[in-house]
This record gives sequence, structure tokens and C-alpha cells, in this order.
Amino acid sequence: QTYKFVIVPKAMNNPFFDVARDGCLKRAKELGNVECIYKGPVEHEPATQAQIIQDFITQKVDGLAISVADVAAMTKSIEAATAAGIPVITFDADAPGSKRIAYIGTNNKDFGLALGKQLLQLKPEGGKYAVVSGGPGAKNLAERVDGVREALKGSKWVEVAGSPTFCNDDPALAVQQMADLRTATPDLGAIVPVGGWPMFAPEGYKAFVNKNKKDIDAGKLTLVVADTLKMQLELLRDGYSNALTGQRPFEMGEKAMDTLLAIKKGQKVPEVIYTGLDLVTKDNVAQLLK
Amino acid sequence: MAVPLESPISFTNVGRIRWWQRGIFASQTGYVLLALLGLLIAMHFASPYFFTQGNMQNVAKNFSFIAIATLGITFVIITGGIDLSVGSMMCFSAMITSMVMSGLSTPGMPGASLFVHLAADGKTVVANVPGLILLVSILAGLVTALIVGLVNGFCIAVLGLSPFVTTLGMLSIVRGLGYVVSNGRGSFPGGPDADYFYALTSGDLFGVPAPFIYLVILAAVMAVVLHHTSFGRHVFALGGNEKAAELTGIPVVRVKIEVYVICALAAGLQGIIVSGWLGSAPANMATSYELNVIAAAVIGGANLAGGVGGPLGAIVGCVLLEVIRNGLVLAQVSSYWQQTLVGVIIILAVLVDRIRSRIT
Amino acid sequence: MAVPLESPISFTNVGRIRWWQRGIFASQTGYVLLALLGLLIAMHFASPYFFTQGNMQNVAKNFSFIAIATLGITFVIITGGIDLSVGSMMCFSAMITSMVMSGLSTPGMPGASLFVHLAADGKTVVANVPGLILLVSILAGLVTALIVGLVNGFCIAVLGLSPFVTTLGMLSIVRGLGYVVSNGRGSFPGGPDADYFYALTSGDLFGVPAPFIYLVILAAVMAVVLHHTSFGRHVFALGGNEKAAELTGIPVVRVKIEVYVICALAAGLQGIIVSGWLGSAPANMATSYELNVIAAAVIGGANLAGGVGGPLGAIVGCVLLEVIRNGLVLAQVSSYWQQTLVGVIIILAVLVDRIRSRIT
Amino acid sequence: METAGAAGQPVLELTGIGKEFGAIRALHDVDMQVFPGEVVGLMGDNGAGKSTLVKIIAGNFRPTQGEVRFGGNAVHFYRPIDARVVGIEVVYQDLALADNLTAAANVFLGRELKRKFGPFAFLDHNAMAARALELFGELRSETRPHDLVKQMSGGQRQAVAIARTRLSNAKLVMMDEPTAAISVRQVEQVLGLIHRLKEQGVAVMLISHRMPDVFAVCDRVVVMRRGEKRADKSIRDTSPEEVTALITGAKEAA
Amino acid sequence: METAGAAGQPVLELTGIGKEFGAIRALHDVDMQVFPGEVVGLMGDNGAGKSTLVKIIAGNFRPTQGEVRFGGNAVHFYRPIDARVVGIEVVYQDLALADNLTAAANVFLGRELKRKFGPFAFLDHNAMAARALELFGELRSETRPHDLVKQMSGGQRQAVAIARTRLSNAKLVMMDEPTAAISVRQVEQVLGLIHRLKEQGVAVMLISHRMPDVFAVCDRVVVMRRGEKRADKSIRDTSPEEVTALITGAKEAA
Ligand SMILES: Nc1ncnc2c1ncn2[C@@H]1O[C@H](COP(=O)(O)OP(=O)(O)OP(=O)(O)O)[C@@H](O)[C@H]1O
Ligand SMILES: Nc1ncnc2c1ncn2[C@@H]1O[C@H](COP(=O)(O)OP(=O)(O)OP(=O)(O)O)[C@@H](O)[C@H]1O
Ligand SMILES: [Mg+2]
Ligand SMILES: [Mg+2]
Repeated sequence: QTYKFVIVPKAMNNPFFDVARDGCLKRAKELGNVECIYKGPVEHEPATQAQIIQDFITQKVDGLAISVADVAAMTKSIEAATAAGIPVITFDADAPGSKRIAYIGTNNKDFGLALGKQLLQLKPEGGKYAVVSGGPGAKNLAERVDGVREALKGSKWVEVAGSPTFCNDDPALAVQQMADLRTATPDLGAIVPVGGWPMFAPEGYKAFVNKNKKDIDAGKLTLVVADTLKMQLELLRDGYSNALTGQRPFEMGEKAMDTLLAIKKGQKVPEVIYTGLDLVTKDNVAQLLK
Repeated sequence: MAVPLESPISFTNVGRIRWWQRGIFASQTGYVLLALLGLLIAMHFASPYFFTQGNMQNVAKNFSFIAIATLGITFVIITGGIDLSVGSMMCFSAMITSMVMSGLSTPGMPGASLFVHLAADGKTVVANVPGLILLVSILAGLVTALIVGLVNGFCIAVLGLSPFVTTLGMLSIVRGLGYVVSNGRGSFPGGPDADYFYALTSGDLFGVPAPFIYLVILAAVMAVVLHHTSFGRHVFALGGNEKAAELTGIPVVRVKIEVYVICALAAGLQGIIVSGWLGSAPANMATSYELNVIAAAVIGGANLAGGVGGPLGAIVGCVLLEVIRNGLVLAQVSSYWQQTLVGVIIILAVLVDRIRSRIT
Repeated sequence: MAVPLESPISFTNVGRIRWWQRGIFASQTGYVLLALLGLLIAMHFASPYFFTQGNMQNVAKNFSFIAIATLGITFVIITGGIDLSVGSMMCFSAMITSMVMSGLSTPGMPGASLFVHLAADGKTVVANVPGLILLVSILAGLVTALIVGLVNGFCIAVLGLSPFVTTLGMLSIVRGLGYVVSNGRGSFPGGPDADYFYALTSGDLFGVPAPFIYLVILAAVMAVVLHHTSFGRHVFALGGNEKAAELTGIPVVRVKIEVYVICALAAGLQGIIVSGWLGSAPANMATSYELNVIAAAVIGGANLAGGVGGPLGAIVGCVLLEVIRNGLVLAQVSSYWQQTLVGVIIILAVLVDRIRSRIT
Repeated sequence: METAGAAGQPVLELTGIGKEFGAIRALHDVDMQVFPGEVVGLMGDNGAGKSTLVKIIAGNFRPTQGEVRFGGNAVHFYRPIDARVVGIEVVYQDLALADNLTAAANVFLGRELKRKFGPFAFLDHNAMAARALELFGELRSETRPHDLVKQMSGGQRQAVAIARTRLSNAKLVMMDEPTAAISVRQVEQVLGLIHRLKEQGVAVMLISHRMPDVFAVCDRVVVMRRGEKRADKSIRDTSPEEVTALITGAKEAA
Repeated sequence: METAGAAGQPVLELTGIGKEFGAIRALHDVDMQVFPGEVVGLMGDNGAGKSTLVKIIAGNFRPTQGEVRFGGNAVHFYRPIDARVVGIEVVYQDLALADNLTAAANVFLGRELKRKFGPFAFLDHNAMAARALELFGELRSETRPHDLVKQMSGGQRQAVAIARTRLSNAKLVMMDEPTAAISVRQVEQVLGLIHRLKEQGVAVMLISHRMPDVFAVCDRVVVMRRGEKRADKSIRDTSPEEVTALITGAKEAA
């Protein structure tokens, strides 16, 4: 018997989910009896996601893995799917309190805390810092921002006004905002993007770094960036950032297939599966790049 | 001023207009409807699930989720204007409604004591008058929409700003305010009346989804207003020739303000209904829906240059977009090709209208 | 047909047009420029860093990133059309350019042997003719844009479809194709010519960013084309009265196709430049930029009803949008309020134009 | 023809009206009076300012200088509806028609006939079509009430615009070249219409380039030249030749 | 006046032309010939189909039935430019002006004067303005080449439309009510212009509701009624009264 499993990202225009998709596809191929369908709203918009879930319920797919765009909205959709006999798990972004069977992903609060701790480790003496976020509506990003703040609370780091800025997942805008933040506060000591956006525009990002090369080399500006996509690791290797903290989207995709299959087979699965975080600095970057 | 009247002239060179040269059969709406039928048949062959009752209910519900807003914007489009703030407006109204609903249901919040009290167990919140909170909160959402509509209308009709720029600014303003009031988090309907709210928005009557019923009622009202009241006539006149409308004494400023208010109210109502179905009013709800809504109206035959449009067209446009969306998911088209196909089908659907120039 | 000619009549009731009643001073562009100046002064007081050289360079670069596309769409808007596919087009052209560039630079890819060979070390890729790959790949990107522009133009001019619906469909089609060709991942410029590419797109000349130089040149060319060639005249005539343009023998179909092609090419070029600066062409690049681009043109004085617009206005609109964006970050306004303020300032900026109706 | 000159108070009185469009002085210091039941012809070369004057009286433009008095009171019309409310009806030179509506709808634009159903008032389509057909018949115009104005011939459009003025009990009717596009026999009807209006005590201002028409119905003729009033004569004291000379500037003033 | 009837081959020959707009039969079985150097008056009630006929000849509409022959050859004009290319100039009743351009730009629309700079051709603004002023002067019209058409009076607009026909060496000039909005003295100029065209051997088709004008310049008059041709007479064999009767339908055919 073959199973049709669907992974529904929050937004298809985010390269993060492409990695999760690749993981899912690879695992589905290995398993043989599983088909992985990847489909979600193009932009991050909850109502569209809910409609897509509805369509899959109609199609009677065998399992859903959802990156939740809005908790309350998805809680209802998950209930509908469960009522139709379709098992649902969440990945990347959770809907705690819903009827989802399991969550695979990162603890976003921990993610933020890790980013903050990395910064603190690199520069315990503190200074002014700013955060770049993706969109004001995203709960997981908000949790990361809170994590960063919590980690830095009580230290000598203070957040500047106007932080976080929201780049709407647009790489170009993220770089522009980093430049603007630095211009607005010339003694800004650190910028912490809670997603990899600025580095998705490698040349723009390099141009920004090169302009501030002196300060970075002198330790006056520290860049701790979330996510560990290949291009980000390369940038870190070449000295364009001080540290990265990454999730493991590829693993999320793989685990989603495994978990759904296990559920289908009637096995018991753990409710929360953390895929873990990669803390990357100059020292271990080569190892991650392989 | 009665003058002796001759019998009216007979027009010897005018034949009878045959049925297929008249009304809907001679309009873009009619031809897009034709394209829609073709699409439905194609979808039936592409997926066995398409014509199941459950899926039809879904389709009916989903398209009603933008159709009410499309009805509203059709008024604006007929006058030759545009409103880009509908998406933001949907979100903001929904948010205000949920916030007021939860706020009034939380004992301790200012004013809440007028509406709720704690039950004997000290925990359950009970409404003083069942349904009152619902009423007040929906009104709050609609009043918000009304205010935004008035501001749009004022800038466009009285100050004479371009509708595109004004409503683009308003798109930004209203979305931003949504983030500000909810601190970026969105809001949830809650309290003792939430169940009524869900029943009204995502319930159904004899299997017909509630939003669909509202849509049908509103569309019927709109058809009557457009074609059988002087307001409707003035809306068309404005779109046909604004200068002439002004010269013949139509209260252009008032009519313009009214259409933007109607549009904002429709968007607000739409947002409230969607949030009831979602069970939440997230801050990024309905992002960039304005393009869908405008597209639905235009595909259904409304003309952005003004003077043409109607409720049937608005609905046909919405159904078409929803059938494309739903059908492609059901047909399991690769996600990446889907977007391309959506575009192709939209263009093909309006292309069908070109047969018209062949046969007339 | 020479006829005896009397001396032309003198117009006794016509005075001299004073300088402030003429040209730019009597146009929306002029007044928005005024608003921009006001905004610049306000920003100067809001942040001492606003007028630093570095920030001015940033602003100059950032606004050039949408300004070239805005120049292109201004042609379309002057004819009374609209093009919603510019954002997708930017992304797609950029993607094709990078893909071709990396593809031709990878020994083993079909055709690559014509362009590159491996150096003696067996690893370094060396171009056969330096710059040739760059040329070919940029051409590939532009040809893609050309084709999309031709399709847009064909649907609109020849088939007579509505520009809104056609280009909305194309928005979807082109974005979808971008996902399809890159499998959702986007692409990166690479190979031996990548450095030239970066130099051409993100380099500068005597401190002036390269995109800004291109912009100035293109704007100057556009001004000449619009006002001093018959093509430009026909573009205006089309926007003023399409029927009359047709009747007076203007090749309406050709002119329309040409403006959509120009618009697509400008968007393509813009996308290529932006991707050079970014160092990547992600699949979600320039999402929903079409609204910014249209807004910039309209704020600068182009009229969506057709017949009015120009390069200066396009640039002023882009600068205004960028100054608002940059200024609000510099002024450390809370991010939630930023969006609201962006909207308010946009509306206020065009409101300044209303003084015009006071003084004339 | 009666002379209305002394028939009491003028309905319309203009003093020192001036209008500038940027550098163009379209009107300069125009004084004029129109009395009830009087038909005044307004003539002048193209661009003389006739239409501009009409538009100022109709509340379409505001004058740069001068005062408009209507029915004895100084009036300030901000919008055309203000002028219509006090009893000024206008046939505009560009006709002011909404192309996407039918002839009947255009005739009744802004004062639709309605039928009450409880608190609601719905358009009475049949009544409007019937009345419009009646009005077109009165003008002997082959205009079909249900046709879209967009599809009409030039003369049919003009008939629609003229028919409009028949709906209300106006005190002043201004017609800006009402006979420009219409056919021979309708011209007679329009002139007949003007006669009937006059008999009902309505003041009429007729702008026309057709000398015979003006001399057939007008009591008085006012000649404009380059924005200034050059002559204001009883029709009995002048001749087509003199008026032509005044229009072309061959004769400077009278 | 010469009779052109036998002057060789007709420039324009229509056979069995019909045109339907949905249920409206705007033209039905119209035959007609126009010879070089002949001035043909086309008269008829409003909505009789005159403008439709002109538009068919000018390539603006395609006829539902019938054939158009120009200069001896059957022609099929798909667009107005096709007609212009073979030498047909038209003054449209609705003037066909681009409101956002200046008078000079409108006159030269579609055939701008250019100056070459190497491979590039730029508009010669001065030459066009000068020539336009000349043309307006020729019509005695107070029209300023640099003014926007949007701001012009009705007669000035008409002068612009007429001036256009003077730019090329047309074989057939059709004028659809060219004198409707223009003032007394310009009417003379337009009639003079028609005379000059005739002398140069150009065929002219004049549509007008002004009987005196038609009788002043035309060699022949064609009367239309409800889409059909009712009469086609040499001007010497008819009278204004007869034509009026034919137009109104009082007299059925001649
Ligand atoms: N909106 C406007 N803006 C600028 N100039 C204008 C405007 N309206 C009219 N004019 C100018 O004012 C002058 C008077 O125009 P008006 O329309 O009153 O002439 P008219 O006497 O009605 O001529 P006609 O007999 O041709 O209709 C003209 O020179 C015209 O160009
Ligand atoms: N595009 C169209 N669609 C439908 N009907 C039309 C169209 N154009 C003209 N007609 C109809 O065809 C008939 C003839 O119109 P046409 O304009 O040829 O009349 P005309 O003889 O020029 O009249 P006028 O003297 O008023 O200019 C009219 O009844 C008109 O309503
Ligand atoms: Mg006039
Ligand atoms: Mg006509």
C-alpha cells in the first residue's frame, strides 16, 4: 500500500521550506511506498493555507504535515482533518493545543536564546543591538525575537529603538534595513537577523559587510545570523559573519515522512520531536560544509 | 408645460433584438460564465473528487470568502475608481471585532461588567444578554470599516486625490494599525458569544454554507440597488462620464463617498466572516487579497475604466478563481506549475469573451 | 496646395504665461517634488545621519533599484494601460541571466565548451573570451523579457484583452515559471565573468553607484523619446484618446505592443541589476514590487487614466518612496507604526499637489 | 415679438464678470441682464468666451471677477446642481451625456422618476422611457429611448441633451449651440420650443452661429469678441450684416 | 459649376453597402459614385446613416454587405490608416482629437514633421507650430497652436480637425458636418476651402444640415433616410424645399 503525505509550508516563497521539501522528497523515495506532496500558499497568509488544507481533506490524503501560519486558524483546520480521519503533524511552526499528533522542529524560543547566547559569548562586554525579523505576523519569529531579548536581558546589551525591523522575507529589503540600522546608530554593536534573509542576497550582504569591515575586524560590530543554508556557511567561512545558528529543515522533512508513516502503521510517536540546532562559528564551519 | 403630443415615431429600420444579442448573452460576464462551465467540465475529468458534495460545499464557502468584498469593490470599479485597501480592511475589521468580543467578555476589562458576569463557579463567564456582545463587536468592526471608507471617500471625492494613491496609502495605514493594536499578534474571537459567532460565520443551513447565503442575499440587494434605484443609476453615470454626471446635477461627491464606504463595509464584513471561519484574526490575514478581489471583479466583466459591472460578474469572477485554485490542488498539479496554470487559465477565460466580437 | 497666406492672427486676449504657470511648476510632479523637499528637511531633523554621504549613496542606490522599472511602466501608464507583471518579470529575467551565466561557465554543460575551458590546474574555469558569457547571459535575460513583453502586448493590442487581467495572469505565469525553472530555489550568478557582472551592477564610478548612472542615462533617453520623437507623441495620443489615435492613422497596435515590450525590458534590466547587487536571484525576489513601481509612477504624476507622465515624475516618485522607507528606519520609528506612517506620508505627499488648484 | 426690456426685474444680472485660465483671459468685464420671457442671442467668434460665460452662470466655473445675481439675489454657485436648484437649465455645447447609459436614463439623469414601495423608492423605468419618447417626438427626433447614447448619431445625442431641459420648470434656459448637429426639421422644433418657453415667461439664452436662427427667435442679441462684450442690441435695431461685422471685428463696437 | 458626371472614372464607387449594428439597420443597399473634382452633399435626418457611411468609406467600420471601390479597384480597409494611405482624408463628426495634446500636435498626429540627426529623426516642433498657425490663419480661426485641445472652445476644436485634411494631397476629402460649431466667417473659409479642393481635382463629400452651405458648394446632393438612399440629384435639378421634403420623408423618393 502506498501513502500520500502532504507537507504544507507557511509560504512557498521562502527557501527554508525548499530544504524541508528536499528532505521530504528524499525520504519518500527511500521509503518507496510514500508519495510526498509539497503545496502551500505562495505568500505567508493564513486563510489561504486553511483553504489548501480543506482541499487536501477533500482529496482524502493519508497524512498532513503543516507549518502553521496561524495557530488559531490551523487549530480549526487540524480538527477538521482529524475528524475526516487524516492524521496531522506540525513541523517548523507548531499549534500547541490542537489535535495534531506530533510536532517536529525547533523550539523557537530556544532558537532565539541560542542566538542571544552566541552574541553574548562573542562579545560579553555588550553594546547596542538591533534585530531584523521577517514579518510582524509570524509567531515563530516573534518567539525567536523574545528569545534573543531574554538571553540578553541583564547583560550589557541594549536594544535600539525601531528594532526589530520587518523585511517581509525579502532579502533585498533585509540588507537595506541592516544598512539603515547601522546608519541610524553608527555605534551599533550587533545585528541579529532571526532568519537568514540578508544572507540570501550574498553580494548585497557582502557589500554591507565590506563597508563596515573595519568595525567588524575591530570587534565593534558583531553579526549573528539565524539559519545555516549552504551559502550562509560559505559566507561565514569567508569571514562575513561571526556566528550562525541553524535549524535542520532537511531533517524536518525527513522526520515528517517517518512520523506520518509510523502513525499510519499504528505506532506510537513522541509528541514533540526537536530536530535540534546547529551552532556554527569559524571553528566548526568547515565540518558543516563537508 | 404640456404640449400637444404627436404619436411617437415608429422606427422602421430597427429590427427585433434577438435574445442572444441582449443582456448577459452579449456581455463579458456571459462569456466568462461559458468559460467557467468549460473549466468545471475539465475539472470533473481531472479529479473524481471535484464534484463531490463536500468539495462543492468547500468551493461555495471559499469563493464566498472573497465574493462579498468583490461585490463591494464592484461599486467602486463601476464609478471608475479602485480600492486597494480591501485586503487590509478585511484584516483590520476582523481584528477589531475579535478584540472587542474578547475584551467585553473578560471580566475586569473596562466596560465588560455591562456585558458579562462570572457564574457561580467563579470561573465561567456568562453573558448578561446572550448575543449582545456579538452584536456590539460586529458593529465595532463595521464602524471601523465605515470610518476607513469615509476617509478614503473624503480624500478621493472632496480632496480630489487619485483613488490608486489614496487607497494604496490606506492599505499601508490600515495594515499598520492592525499590527499596532494587536501588537503584531492578531486576535481571537472569544467569550460566551463566540459560539454564536462561529455558528453565524462557518455554520450552514440545510447544507448550504452560511457565507454563501449572505452572499446571495447581498448580491440580490446589489442587483436591485444598481439597476432600480437612482443611487445605482448615478453610480453608472459617474463611471460613464464624471463630468457629465456633475453637470447634470448628480451629487458626485456624495455618491463617491458612498461607494467607498460600501466597499469598505463589504470588505469589513467579509473579514469578519473569514475570521469566524478561521477562528482567528491574524495580523497578516488577507495579505494581498486586494489583487484577487479586483481580478475577480474584472474577470467577471467589470471595467476599470468605469461604467460597467454587476453582482453576477463579481460572483462569476470569484467562482472562476476559486475553481482554478481548488481544481489545481485536486488535480495534483505540481505546485510550481500551478501558479503558471492559474495565470494561463485566467487569460484563457477572458479570451473566450473575444468570440463575442466574432458573432456580433 | 499653396494658398496665399495672410499674416497669422495675433491673440490680443492672451497674456504671457508666467514661469510658475508652466511646465513642471504646473504639474503634479512639481508639487510632489516640493513635498519631497519638505520630507527631506523633516528627515534631516529626525536623524542627523540622514544627510551623511554613506546614507545618500544608499538612498541613491536603493531607489535606482525600482526606478528603471518605473521608467518602463510609465510608458505603459501614459498609454492608459497597466502592467502588473513587472515584479515577476524582474525576478524571472534575473534568474535566467544567472542560470545562463552559471550554466555556460560550467564545463560539461551543453554549449559551455564554446565559452570556457579549464585552466591547467584542472579546476579553475577560464573564459575563452572574457566578457562574452556576461554579454550572452544578459542578452538571454533581456530576450526573455522581450518575449513576455511581446505576449503581453499581443494579448492586449491584438486580442483586445484588458491590460489588468492580462498582466495579472502574466504575473502568475512568469512567477510560476521562475519556480519551475529553478525548482523553487532561485539561482546565483557564477563563473569567470561574475566579477564583471558585480562590477557593472554594484560598482560605482567616482562614488556614484552604477545603477544610478544607468538610471540617469535611461531617463534622459526616455525624455527625448517621449517629447521629441513621433513614437513618444503617439504614446501620449494613445493615452489621450485611443479612438482618435486610431482614426488619425497612428499604428495603435504597434505602439501598444512596443510599450509593453519596453516595460518588460525595463523590468528585466532592473531585475538583472538588482540580482547583481544581491548576488543571487531568489525565487521570491521582487514579490509584489509591481505595486511599489506603479505607486511610484502615479505619485510622481503619471495618470492611470492615460495621457500624462514622464521620467522625472517616475524618479521623484521612487525617491519619495525610498526616502520614506529609509527615513523611518533612521528615525527609529517603531516598526509597527512604520507601515502606517508610510501610508500617511504617501497621501500627504500627493495632497501637496492640491495647492495647485488654489493658485491657478 | 414683445420687448421684455422693461418687464420689471431681470432674472439674471451679470456685473463685471471676468475669467482667466492661466494666461488666457477668456472673459473680461462682462455686464449683462436677462429678463423673464426674453430670448437673448449670444453670438461671437470661436473662442470669444460664450461657453465660458454660460458655464459661469451655470455654476460650472467660478468667475475670477464680478458678480452674478439671479432673481434679484447675489448667488455663488459652487456646483452645477446649485444652479439647477434655483431654476437654471443648460444644454451644454459638449452635451454632457453619460455614454454608457440609455437615452432615457440620460434625459432623467439626476431627477429620475421613482415609485415608492414603502420606505424604498425604485426607478420607474417604463414611465421614464415613455416620457422620453414623448419628448423626442416633440422634437421630431428619431431617437430611441432604450438605445445607449454611445451608439447614437450626433444629432440624436443633441436631442437627448435638449430633451433634458423640458423636465423642470426652469426660470432661465441656456442653450449652447443646440442646433449645431441636428437636422433641418428638428431645428424648427427647437426654435418652436424656444418660442413656447418664452410664452411661458421663461428667459432663454441662445448661443448659436446660425444667424437666421438668432434673428428668428431672439429679442436681443449680445455680441462677444475675445472675451469682451462688444454689443447688446435689440434685434429690431440691428441686421445680420452688422452682427457679422461685430463678430469678425470689422466693426469695433456698437 | 462643371458637371462631373461624365468626367471619366469615379474615384469612389459604392455598391450595395449595408451595415447592421445588432438589430439596428444603419445602412441598407446604398449605391453611390463620386467623381474627381466633384463636390457631393450628403444630407439626411439625424440617425439616417450618414456618419456610418463615411466611417465605412474611411475604413473605420467594415460594411456588413456591399463593395467599396476606390480609384477603380475594390478595396478592403481594415484600419483607418489604410484609407488614409490611398488618399482619403476625413473630418470626423466627433473630431477625433487627443485632448491632452496641443493643437499643433493634433494637426500633425500620425504624420509628424521630423528632422534627421544621423539615424535618428526628431520632431520638428517649430516647423509644425508654424505650419499649424498658417493653416488656422487660412481658416481665419483664432486657434493657438500651443494650446491644449482640452482647453479649447468647440469651434477651435473643429478648426483643428479641418486643418488636418490640408496636410496631404488627398484624392477624396470627406467632411462630416465641418461647419457645425464654427463661426460665421470661418464657415465661408471652409466653403472656400472646398472650392479650392474642387479646383485641384479633389473629390469632396460634404455632410451638413445647413441647406445654404450645401447649395452653395455642391454639384450633387445625395439624400439618405433611415439608412437608405432616397435621392441623388444634380444640384441644378433640385431645390432646398425638395431636399427638405426628402429628408423629412414628406416626399418619398425622387
Ligand atoms: N478649461 C479651460 N482652460 C483653459 N482655457 C480655456 C478653458 N476653457 C476655455 N478656454 C479658452 O477660453 C477661450 C474661450 O472659450 P469658449 O469655450 O468660451 O469659447 P466659445 O465662445 O464658446 O467658442 P465656440 O463658438 O467655438 O464654442 C478660448 O480661447 C479657450 O481656449
Ligand atoms: N456603434 C454603433 N452601434 C450601434 N448603433 C449605431 C452605432 N453607430 C451608429 N449607430 C446607429 O446607426 C444609425 C445611424 O447613425 P449615424 O451616426 O450614421 O447617423 P447620421 O446620419 O450621421 O446622423 P447625424 O446627422 O445625427 O450625425 C443611428 O440610428 C445610430 O443610433
Ligand atoms: Mg462654445
Ligand atoms: Mg453623423
